[in-house]
Amino acid sequence: MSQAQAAFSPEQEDFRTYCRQWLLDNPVGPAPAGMPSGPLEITQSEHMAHLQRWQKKAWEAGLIGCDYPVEYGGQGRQHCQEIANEEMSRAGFPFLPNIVGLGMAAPTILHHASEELKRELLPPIFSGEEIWCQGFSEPGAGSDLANVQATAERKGDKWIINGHKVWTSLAHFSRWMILLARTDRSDKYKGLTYFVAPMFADGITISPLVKITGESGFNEVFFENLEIDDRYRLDEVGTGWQVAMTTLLHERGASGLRTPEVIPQDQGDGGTVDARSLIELARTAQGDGGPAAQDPIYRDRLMQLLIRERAKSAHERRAQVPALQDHPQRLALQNKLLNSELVQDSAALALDMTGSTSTLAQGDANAPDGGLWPYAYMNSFGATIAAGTSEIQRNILGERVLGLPRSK
Amino acid sequence: MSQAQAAFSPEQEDFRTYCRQWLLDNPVGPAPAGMPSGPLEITQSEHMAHLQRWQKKAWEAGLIGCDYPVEYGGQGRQHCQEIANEEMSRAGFPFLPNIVGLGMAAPTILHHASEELKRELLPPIFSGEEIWCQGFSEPGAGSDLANVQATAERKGDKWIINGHKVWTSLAHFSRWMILLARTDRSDKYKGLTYFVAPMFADGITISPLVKITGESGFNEVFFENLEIDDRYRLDEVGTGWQVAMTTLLHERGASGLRTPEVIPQDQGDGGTVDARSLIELARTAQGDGGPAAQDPIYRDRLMQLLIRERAKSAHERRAQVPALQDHPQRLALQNKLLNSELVQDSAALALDMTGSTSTLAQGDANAPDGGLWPYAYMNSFGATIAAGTSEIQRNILGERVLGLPRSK
Amino acid sequence: MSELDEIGFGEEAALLKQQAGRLLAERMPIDRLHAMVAGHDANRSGPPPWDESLWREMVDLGWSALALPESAGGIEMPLTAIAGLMEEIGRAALPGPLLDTLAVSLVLAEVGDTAQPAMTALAGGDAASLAICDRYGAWRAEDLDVEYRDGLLNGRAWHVQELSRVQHFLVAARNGDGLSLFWVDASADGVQLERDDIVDLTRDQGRVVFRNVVAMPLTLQGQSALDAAFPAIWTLLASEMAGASEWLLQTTVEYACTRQQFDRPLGWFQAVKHPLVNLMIKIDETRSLVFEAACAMDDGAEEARDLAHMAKASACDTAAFAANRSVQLHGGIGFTWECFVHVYFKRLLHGRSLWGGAQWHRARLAERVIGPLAA
Amino acid sequence: MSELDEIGFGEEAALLKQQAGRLLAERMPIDRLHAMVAGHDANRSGPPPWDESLWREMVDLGWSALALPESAGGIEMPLTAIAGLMEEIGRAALPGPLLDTLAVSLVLAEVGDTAQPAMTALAGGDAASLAICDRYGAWRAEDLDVEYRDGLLNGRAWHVQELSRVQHFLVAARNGDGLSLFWVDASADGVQLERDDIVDLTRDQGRVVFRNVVAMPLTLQGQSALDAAFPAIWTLLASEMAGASEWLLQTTVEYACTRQQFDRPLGWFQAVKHPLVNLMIKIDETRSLVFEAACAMDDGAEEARDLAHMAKASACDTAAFAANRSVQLHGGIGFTWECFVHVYFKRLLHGRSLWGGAQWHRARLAERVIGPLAA
Repeated sequence: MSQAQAAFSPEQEDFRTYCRQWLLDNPVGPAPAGMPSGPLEITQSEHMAHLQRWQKKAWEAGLIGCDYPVEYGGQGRQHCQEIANEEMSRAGFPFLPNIVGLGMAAPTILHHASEELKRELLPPIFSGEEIWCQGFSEPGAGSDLANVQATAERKGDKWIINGHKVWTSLAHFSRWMILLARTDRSDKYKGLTYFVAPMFADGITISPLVKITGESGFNEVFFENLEIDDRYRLDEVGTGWQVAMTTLLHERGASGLRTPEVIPQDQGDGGTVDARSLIELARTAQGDGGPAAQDPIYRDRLMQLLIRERAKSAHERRAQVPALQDHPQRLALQNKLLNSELVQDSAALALDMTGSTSTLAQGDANAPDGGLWPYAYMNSFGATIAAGTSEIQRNILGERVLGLPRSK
Repeated sequence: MSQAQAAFSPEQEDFRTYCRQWLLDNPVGPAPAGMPSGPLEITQSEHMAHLQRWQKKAWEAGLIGCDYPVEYGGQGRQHCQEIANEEMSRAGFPFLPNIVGLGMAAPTILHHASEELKRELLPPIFSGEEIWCQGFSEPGAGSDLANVQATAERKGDKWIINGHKVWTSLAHFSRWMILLARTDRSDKYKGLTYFVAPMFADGITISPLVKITGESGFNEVFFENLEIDDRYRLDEVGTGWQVAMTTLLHERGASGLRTPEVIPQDQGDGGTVDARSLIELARTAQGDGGPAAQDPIYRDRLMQLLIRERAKSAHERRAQVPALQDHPQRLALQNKLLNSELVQDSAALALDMTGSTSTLAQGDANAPDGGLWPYAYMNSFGATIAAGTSEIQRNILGERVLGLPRSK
Repeated sequence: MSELDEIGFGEEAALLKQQAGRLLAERMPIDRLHAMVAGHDANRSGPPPWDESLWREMVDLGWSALALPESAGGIEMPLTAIAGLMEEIGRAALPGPLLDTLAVSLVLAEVGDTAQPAMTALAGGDAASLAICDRYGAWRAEDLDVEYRDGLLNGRAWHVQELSRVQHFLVAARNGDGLSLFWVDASADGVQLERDDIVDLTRDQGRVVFRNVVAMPLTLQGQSALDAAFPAIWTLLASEMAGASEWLLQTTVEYACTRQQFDRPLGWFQAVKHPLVNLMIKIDETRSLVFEAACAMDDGAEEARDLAHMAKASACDTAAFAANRSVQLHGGIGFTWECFVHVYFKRLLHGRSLWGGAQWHRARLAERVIGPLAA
Repeated sequence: MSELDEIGFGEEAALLKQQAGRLLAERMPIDRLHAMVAGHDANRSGPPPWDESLWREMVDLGWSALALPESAGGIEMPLTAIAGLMEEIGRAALPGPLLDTLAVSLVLAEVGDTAQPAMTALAGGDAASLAICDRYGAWRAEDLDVEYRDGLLNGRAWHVQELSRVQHFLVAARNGDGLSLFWVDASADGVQLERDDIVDLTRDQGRVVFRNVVAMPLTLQGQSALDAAFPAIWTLLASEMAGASEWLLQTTVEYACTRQQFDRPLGWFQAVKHPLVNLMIKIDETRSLVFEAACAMDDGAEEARDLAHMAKASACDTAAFAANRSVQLHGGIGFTWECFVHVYFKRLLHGRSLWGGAQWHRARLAERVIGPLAA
C-alpha cells in the first residue's frame, strides 16, 4: 500500500469502497456520437442532456457535492469529494457538464449568499439540473477584471442590469449566471457588486462567438434593462471584488474545498493531452526518418514534459507537509499556470512530432489521433488566457508568494 | 568574388591591399606569457605595455582611427576602419587595449568636445599612449544610469568632483576617464554634465573589485574633491545625458562610425567563444557515451547556435538594403543583445557538453580548452549586464523600434 | 537575366516587392481574406475558396514565371528578388499556387531539355505543384507510394499543395532503385484528386492518386534534380513565413499599443513588450538568413545549401513563436475569429511542417557542418 | 528504523531539518563561509578550507550515519528525512563530506556482509567518498581507469569529491569483464591524491591514484550494487541542489525588493518578477520530485528509479537556471564578490555535472519509460 493511500481516513476509505461499488453497479452506456472532449466544448443539446442525466445520477448516489452540508444538497462529508473524483475518473465516468456551477458558483454561494439562496441554488447545481455560466469578462475587462463596466442600478427592491459580457461559456445552456456589475463609478474596486442573474429572464441576448478552432463554444451576452431582485445579490453592495476573488480562488484550484470533477483518463486511445498519450503517439508519429520515439531529441523533449507532469502530481503530496514548504500558498497558486502551460507545450510537441500530418484537421481520416493535436494546441490558449492569463498568474505568484512589489 | 566584397569602393580596396601588406611586413612576435583574452581582462602592466606598443605601431601605419580627420590623429578616410579591422583580425594582430578610449571616448569627444580638446585628446587615444576608462555607473546608478549621484560643483573656472563610481574597467591603467556627474539635483536628466577627468590628478582613489571569476579586472573609483578645469567639460552644463547617449550609441555598436578593433580569430585552438570552437570541442568533449558531436541532441543545440551566429553576420548585408527593413535602427540596436546572449548561451552549451570536466578551472591540466569555458560563461554576464542590461536592451528595442509605450 | 546590383538586391527587386505589397494590400486586405475563408470553414464542402482572378493578374504581371529561365520564356529574376516578393505574399497570407509554381520551375530548371514543354506551359501562365511526398511528407525514393513501371504511374502522392488550383503536377516516383520525375496534367486519365481536410484556411492540400497513368520520365536523376532545387525552394518558403510572422508582430504591436488594461496600454508591460522584442529578433534572424541564402544562391556560393537549411530551420522556429505569442498576447480576442490572428497562426503552423521542420533541417545542416552521425 | 508517518515525512524528519537549518545558519552563515573560501581562491595552494570542527559536530549529531543500517550501528532514517537535511546543507552551501559519506553508506548497504567493517568505520564517525568515475565522470566497467588484478589495484579514479576530507574511498575497478568494489583507506600504501583545480569554491575534488594497492573486493557485483544505490544518491544530491537554488531565489528576491532603479524596487518590473516566478516553479518541481522519489524509495515502490532520474534531471535544469538568473538579476553587483551569489553559482554548476547531467538522466528515463533506442 502506498503512503499516499495510507494518508486517507477510515471514513474516506469506506467512502471509496462505496463509490467503487456504485460505479461498478452503474456502468455508463454508450454516449451519443460526437461527444466533445470537455464541458466547455459542448454545443449540442443532445450531448448536454446525456451529461446532465449522468451528473444527476451521480449526485443522487452522493458522489457530487458530498463535502457540502446536507441542507444544501450535499452529504456533510469531509475531504471525500477527492475520493469521488478519483473513483469517477478511474471508472471512466462522463465529465460533469456544470463546470461553472460546481467549480465557481457553488463555493461562492456557500461563502457569500443568504441562507435562503444557498438552499435554493446549490442543490440544482450539484444535480446538474441548472447549468451556470460566468459573467465577469467584458471587452474592456479581461486581465484587468476590475474594469467591469456593466452597470447595476438600484430601483427599489430591484436592480437594473445593462452591459456586455464576453467569453461566456455555456451561456446558451445556462439557467443562471454569476455576474459582476458596477454599482458605483467613483471607485474601481469598491464600486463592484456580485449578483446571480437568471438567464431565463427578459433583457438578455446571447450571441455565439467563434473560437480559434472554428467551433462556437462561448458567447457574448448583452443585458438590456434586465431586472433582477435584490435577493440575488451576494454579500454587500460594493463587495463584488472580494466575492469575485472567492470565485477565482476556486477556479484556479487554489482552495481547500475540492470541486467535483471527472478527469478524463487516458485509455490508451490517445484521447488525452498527457505524457502517456504523447509517448504512444511518438511510437507511430514521424516527420522523416523513423518514429519520433526512436529520435533522441524527441525522447528528450518527451521526458521533459513527463517530468513536469509528474512533478505536478507530486506537488499534491508535498503540499501536505508544512516542513517542506516555505509559503502555504506557494504550490496551490501554481496550479492553473502549470496545468495550462503543460497542456500547451504538450500539444506543441505533438505537432512537431507528427510533421506534415499535423496539418490535418479533425475529421480527416489520416489525421493522427483523429486530429486531436492541432485542436488541443489551439484550445490550450483558452486555458493560458482565461481566468487570469499566464502573465497575470506570474504577477500573482511573484506578489503573493514571493512578496515582490505589485506591478500594477 | 562575392557580392559583399563587390560592395567596397576602389579606395577601400587599395587600403585593404596596403593593410594586408603592412601586416605581412610587420609580423607580431611572441607575446608575454599569460596574455588575457580581451582588453577588459588585462591586469598586468607587462601585458598592457606589450599591447600598447602594438597599438601604437598600427596607428603609426594608419590602421587605427583612419576614418577620423587628420588633425585629430586620423587619416581622413571613409569607411576604411572596417577594412583595417578585418585585416588586423585576419592577421591575428593583438587586440587593442584602449577599448574605452577607442569605442566610447573618441566618438564622444569628436561630437561634443572643443576643437582644442579634440586635438589634444584624440591622437593619444588612437596611438594607445593614453588609456581611458569610463565613469558612468555608480552603486545606485546601474540600469538607471541617469540616477548618477557623483557631484560636480562649479568653483570659478574649476569643477570640484565628489562621488563613487563602480565597475570601472582599466581604471588602474588609465590616464583619463569619461565622467558623468550631477550638476543639478532638481532635475534627474537635465541635471547631468559630462566631463573628461584626468586620472593622474589628486583626489582619486582606485580600489579593485573582485569579479565573479575571482580575478580582479575592474575597480571602484572614489573622488574626493578632485579639481578639474572647466575646459574638460564636454558640451553644455546640463547636457550630460545627451552626450552620454552618444557614448552608449557607439558602445552598443549602433552607430555608423566603426570602432577600431581586432576580433580574435578562431585559430582552431579553441580559444574563442564561437560556434566553430564549440563544434571542435564537441568532437572530443563527452559526459557519458561518446563525444558530443555524435549526440543528436548536442548536434541540434550546436546548430541552433550556429544559426544564431550566422544570422548575426548576415544582418550586416541586409542592413545595407533599405527595401528589406522596416525600421532603420532595427538591426543595429539588436547588436549588443545578440552578441552578449550568444556568447553566454554558447559557453553554457560548452559546460553541458564537457560534463564533469566542466568543473575544472583555468590552470588545471585536464580542463578542456585550458578551462576556457567556465570562465567564458562567468565573464559573459559582464556583457549581459554592463552598458545596459539585456532587460534594458529589450526595453530600448521595444520602445524605439517597435514603438511600444515606455515602461519606465 | 537582370543585372545584380552590388549588394544583391537591386532597384528592380525593390520595385517588385513594393508593387506586390501595394497590390495585395489593395486587392486582398485581411478583412476580405477572412470573409472569404471563414465562410468555407463552416461547412468544408468543396474546394477552399481563393481569388482566381487575382491569381490571373499576378500571372499577367509575370510573377509565376520569375524563376523560369529566360531561355524557356521565363523572367529569371535573382532569387533575392523572388524572396522579397514571397515575403509580401506571406504578409498577405495569400491563398494561391505561386510558391508551388515557382518551386516546380526551380526543379524543372535543374532537369534540362526534357523539361522544355513543361516550362513552356508554365511560361504560358499555367500553375503547377510538387507531387513528391510520402505520407509523412518526405521524398526519399524508398518511401514513396508512387511507382513507375512499364510506362505507367501507380500510387498516391501525399501532401500536395494547392491541389485543385493547379493544372500540372511534377511527380516523383520510384523507378527501380531510383527516383524519377514526371510531368502529369491534373486532368490526365487515371489521375484522381483527394482533398485533405486541413487546419490552414488558406491552403488547398490533398493527395493525388495515380491509376495506370501513362507517363514518360522527365529525368531518371530525380533525386539530384530535387536536391539541387530545394535550397531555393526552402528559402522562398522561409521568406513567405517570415512575412507572415512579421504581420503577426506588427498586428500584435498595434494591439498592444491601443488595448488598455490597468489604465495602461498592454505594450507598456514588460511581460508583453519583451516577448514582442524576442519575436522581432527571431524574425530578423530568419529574414537575414533568407537574404544571405538567396544571395549565396545567386552567386553560386558553396555555402548556399547550408544557409538554406538555416533559413528554413529559423523560419520554422520563428513561425511557431510568432503564432504562439500573438494569440497569447491578444488575450481573449486572439482566441476568437473576432480578430484575424488565427488565419496566420494556422498558415504558419502549416508552413512549419512543409518540406522539413526545424529539427530536420538542423540535422541535415549538422551532417554537412559536423559530419555524419556514426551508424 | 524510525516509524514513517502516514505521508512520509514525520515529526522526527521535521525536527532534523529544523535543527540543521538552525545549526548551519548559526555556525556557517554565508558571510563566514565567504570569508573562509575567498581567502583560498587568491592563491589556490593547499587544500580548500572547510570547517572540520563543524563537521565533527555533525558527526556527533549522527548525521553521517543516517543512511547506515541500524544493524551496522547506523540510524537508518527514512530517505525523506535525509533528503530534508540535504536541502539545508544546500541552502548553506556547506563544504564537507556529508553527501559523500551518505552515498558510500547507501552503496555499502547494498553490498552485504563483506561491507560490515567499512560500515563500522562510518558508524564510528569516519568520512568516505566514492572513487568510481572515469575521466568523463562515468562509471561503466569498460571505461574505468582503475583495474584490479592479482590482488592489486592500479590506475586512477577521477572526479573524486571531498578528496582530502575523507578517510576512506569506496573504489570501483575493472575486474575481468566486471566491476568490483573495494574499500581503501586514504592513507594506504600506494594511494596518492592529486587535487583538481576546480571552479567551485566549496568542494575539494581530485583524482585518487592507485599504485599496486593491496585490496580485496567487497563484492564482485559492483555494478548492481551501484545501480541499486544510485537512485537514493541522485535524490540526495538533487535535494541539496534544490536547497542551494532556493537560497539563490530568496536572496535575489530580497535584493529585488530593496534595490531601487528608476524610483522603483527592481522586483516591481515584470522583467525581474517573472523570471523569479519561473525559478520558483522550477525549484518546486525539483523539490516535489525529490520528496516523491524519496517516498517511493522508502516504500520500495517500483517507480523509485524513474523518480530519481526525474529528480536529478530537474535539479540540474533548476540549478542552471537559478545560477544564471540570480547573477543577471543582481546586475553589476552579482558579477562581483561583493555579494555571495557567486559561491552558489559555482557550487550549483558543479553539482549539475556530478553523477549524470540532465540530458543523461532523461536518456536513462526514456529507456525505461519508452524503451531502448534501436541500435
